Amino acid sequence: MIAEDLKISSLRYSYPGQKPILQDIGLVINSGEKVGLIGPNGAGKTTLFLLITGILKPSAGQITVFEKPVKPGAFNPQVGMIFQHTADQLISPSVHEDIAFGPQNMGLGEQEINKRVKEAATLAGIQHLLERPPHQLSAGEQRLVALCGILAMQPRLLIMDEPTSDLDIRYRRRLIGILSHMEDKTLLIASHDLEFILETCSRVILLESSAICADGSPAEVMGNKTLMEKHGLEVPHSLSVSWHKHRKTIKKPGH
Amino acid sequence: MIAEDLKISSLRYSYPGQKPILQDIGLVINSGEKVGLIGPNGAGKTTLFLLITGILKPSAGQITVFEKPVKPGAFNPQVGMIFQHTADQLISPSVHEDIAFGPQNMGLGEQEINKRVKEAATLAGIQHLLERPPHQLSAGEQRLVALCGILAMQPRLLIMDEPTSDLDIRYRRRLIGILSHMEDKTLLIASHDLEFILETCSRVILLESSAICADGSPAEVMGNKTLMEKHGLEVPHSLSVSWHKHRKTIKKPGH
Amino acid sequence: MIDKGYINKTAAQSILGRWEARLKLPGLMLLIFTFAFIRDLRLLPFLVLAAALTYSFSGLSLKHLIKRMRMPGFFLVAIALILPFWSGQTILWQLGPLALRLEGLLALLVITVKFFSILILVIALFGTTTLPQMAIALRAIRIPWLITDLLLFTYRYIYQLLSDLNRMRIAARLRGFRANSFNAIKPLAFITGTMLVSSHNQSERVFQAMTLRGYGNTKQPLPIFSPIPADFILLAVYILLSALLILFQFII
Amino acid sequence: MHLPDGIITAPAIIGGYAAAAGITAFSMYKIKKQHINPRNIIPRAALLTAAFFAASLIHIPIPPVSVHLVLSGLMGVMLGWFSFPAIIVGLLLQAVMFQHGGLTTLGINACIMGVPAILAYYIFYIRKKSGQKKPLTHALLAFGASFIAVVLGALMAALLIIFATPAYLDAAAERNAVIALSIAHLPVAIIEGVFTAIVVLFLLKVKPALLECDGQ
Ligand SMILES: Nc1ncnc2c1ncn2[C@@H]1O[C@H](COP(=O)(O)OP(=O)(O)OP(=O)(O)O)[C@@H](O)[C@H]1O
Ligand SMILES: Nc1ncnc2c1ncn2[C@@H]1O[C@H](COP(=O)(O)OP(=O)(O)OP(=O)(O)O)[C@@H](O)[C@H]1O
Ligand SMILES: [Mg+2]
Ligand SMILES: [Mg+2]
Repeated sequence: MIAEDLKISSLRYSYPGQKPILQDIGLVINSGEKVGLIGPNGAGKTTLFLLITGILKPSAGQITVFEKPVKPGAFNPQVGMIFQHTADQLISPSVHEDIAFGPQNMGLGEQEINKRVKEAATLAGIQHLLERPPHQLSAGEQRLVALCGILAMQPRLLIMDEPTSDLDIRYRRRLIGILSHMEDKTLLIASHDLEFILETCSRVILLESSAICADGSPAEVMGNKTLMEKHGLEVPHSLSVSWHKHRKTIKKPGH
Repeated sequence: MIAEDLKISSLRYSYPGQKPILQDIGLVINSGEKVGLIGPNGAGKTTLFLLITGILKPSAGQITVFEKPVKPGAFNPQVGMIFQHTADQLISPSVHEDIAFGPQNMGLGEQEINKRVKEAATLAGIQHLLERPPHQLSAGEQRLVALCGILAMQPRLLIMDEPTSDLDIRYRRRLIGILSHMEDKTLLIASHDLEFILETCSRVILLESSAICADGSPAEVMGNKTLMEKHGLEVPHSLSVSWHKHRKTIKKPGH
Repeated sequence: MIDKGYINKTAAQSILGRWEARLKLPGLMLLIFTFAFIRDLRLLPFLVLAAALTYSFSGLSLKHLIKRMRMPGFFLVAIALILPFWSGQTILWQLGPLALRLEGLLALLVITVKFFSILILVIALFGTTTLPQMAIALRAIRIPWLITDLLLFTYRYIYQLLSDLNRMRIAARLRGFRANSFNAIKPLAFITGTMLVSSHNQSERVFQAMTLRGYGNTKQPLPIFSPIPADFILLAVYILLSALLILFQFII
Repeated sequence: MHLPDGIITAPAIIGGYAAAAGITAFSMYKIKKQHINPRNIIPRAALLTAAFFAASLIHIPIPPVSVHLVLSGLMGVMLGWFSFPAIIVGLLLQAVMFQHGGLTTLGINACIMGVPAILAYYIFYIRKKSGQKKPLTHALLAFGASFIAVVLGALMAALLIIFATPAYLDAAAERNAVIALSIAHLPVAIIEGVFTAIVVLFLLKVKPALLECDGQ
């Protein structure tokens, strides 16, 4: 049986004193799946992520991660999240210390921490930045540092909120390259950059008006013109034009 | 003869104590042209805009706007600029006051100011937001408010720095719609969103390693695979796939 | 800790730069306080000498010192205007009601020398110590975590907020705003308010991101304290120097 | 209103540090009572401290001169008991980054700014006691809190200059000096009061939660 990394059932959430943002959400994500989350501004994508990570507490419903219910406020190093505003995530005076921040809080030993920092930095190709202060780096470099800070905790579920905003095409490509090497991790990515979702994900979920409106393969969901336009979205160019081209673009269609 | 709205000759700029960011830049933009500025992170796009608006002073060379040399530090209401981080531009406690801020500083009368605020808000379709504090609006709404704040000053040259970052597809469309109605204004837009440039601009300039590497129609510049890949860019999908489709997409090919 | 959080290479490699911060901070602070307690005119040359020698151990250039030298502020200028004319009995020179007095003039000399000597020490201390090293040293001398954590986080955001503020002012300028009359107070207050609101929103996101990486899960241990003998020798030198100065000032 | 290094006598320096340490300890006690987990508000207090630091570089023009803001009143209003540690950190950073202020006088300067800030907090707090929600009440209290904070700070600084420096003047001259220094600060106090009132009105409209930083 495939492990259910994330299971959400009849989830409801509203910010204090407001109408519900999420209503009756049900969702199962299996181990190793790469899932893209799309939907307009304000659909509740970020809110859903904050619920999954236990930062917010559901108004109703259950969320289980790795078969254990999420405890609001508790620290779970197996779930890593990269925020939309990466700069908020970088708090230490040097890149090295910043990547080490998570492992330190996990109570790991000095040696293990250094090993993890090195590994993560090598994977992202930022070894040469380790001694620099993170807030002096460019937007693209900062995003890679934030990613390393999470990877060093060796999470099994990796959540990314709008990872490509502000990135130029070079860094966007590099990010796609790094993500496509993460066979063993479960990915959950929210983005307005549909081409990016198309290149990194094997499943797409469309969130709008507080509910999940569609869930399926990228071609099924994002290639469906009626569905996309109904929700204020557009079929990505590479899907609308040639289906064959797209089959080639997706890295692991068999997932 | 067509009026030259912007003329730059042998412009050089370096931030104090650093290598030149811009070197020997020469450029003429005619009245009514819609120009897209592309190039990787750190190419100097924002720096060029700050020079044109007179915020920075060139290390060498001339910039003339509407046939008058730019005076560093002087205020020219005919040139409007919308910043990449829109939030920096919104400082008043209500949208109405914020849009009125520029006209007030121009010394206009109360009645004229209110008229301009209304007109701008109607054009952008945000009349219903006039009494709200701008800081509570969504990213898309904030960008429209910033645009209105500039439009209310009735500039002839409109400069936008990365106008689509953080916007969902609906607001992006809406912005394209608004911009395509500005026949009388000269537009200068920097963006990593090449599809957006393709839909709004009739001329594209590629900036990299402190120089202008290409200048021509969108199809010529962005459709040139060798050129684009040499500068770490990619040919937009809608150009790479079908040239005919693209001809239809551009609003005013005759410009 | 020079602008932007870097200390330059030669400063980091200098005698002061390599001195373990947990001993350097107490050592130099002791000397700074000793300077503040000095009143004896005869000791002034030694203050200048000690400050100059310490600075020469810092690997910082004379140019750096001159750039960092601040002109004395409002209060010092006020005192410089009051002291020589109103303090003391020995009149050196008189013009109408205005009398230049010896005691006041000497007191002003003491103040000025102390001010600049301390300033030189401060520039040497902070020019060779990064803020994170400072925070560790402060924690080691039992300054409450509230202050040290606050210090580190505040420092982390200062440059960002300064550049945010700068961008906001540029944006306002492009919309014709000129801070040239008292009316400017309203937009300036709005800009400040905007900065406070956006900082607050950001702080919420920062806190969430930190929580997810286990902030508060374990107590951050102090890095291992591994001084070499030279660290203690330097400390001893500064203790001795301070002790001698105090001895001369208060006993002899 | 920062007293520099070198002019203050030894007992005042020691007294300043002792007082600052005592007030910090008491602030921590108050903060711990108001917040269940004080560590959780460090990021917020730090960002606001940094924002105040940046804002203190703003100059308000009153032609032909311009004055720069003290902000002790606004800090008290927004940070409550957190304003005292925040002011210590702000002063320390100013000394570190710009060599501005003074290191031996840090304790004294913290008291000169911090005690008025806490007073401002309690003055502004009256709005809760009276249950008034009107913007005008907020504006008046903010003005008053900030005005008094500046005047009190100037008064403390003047007294210290007279009694804790080697300036030995006769009694009448001392009294005149104190009065002169305080009066010289009146325009600053008015500007500071107006500024704080506008900021408070702004926050009331845009993000009222920011005026509730005391967790009550
Ligand atoms: N802290 C908050 N308090 C109250 N309302 C909030 C808060 N955060 C978000 N909201 C509201 O909840 C809704 C969903 O916000 P959310 O950030 O989850 O959307 P999103 O799908 O991530 O949008 P975007 O694409 O712009 O990132 C929005 O209408 C937003 O205004
Ligand atoms: N105030 C400054 N002081 C020193 N260097 C700066 C400053 N602002 C920008 N730079 C540097 O100048 C270069 C050009 O920056 P600029 O912001 O103009 O690039 P850009 O093309 O707008 O990039 P992006 O696509 O990321 O917005 C960068 O290398 C940047 O680090
Ligand atoms: Mg979001
Ligand atoms: Mg830019």
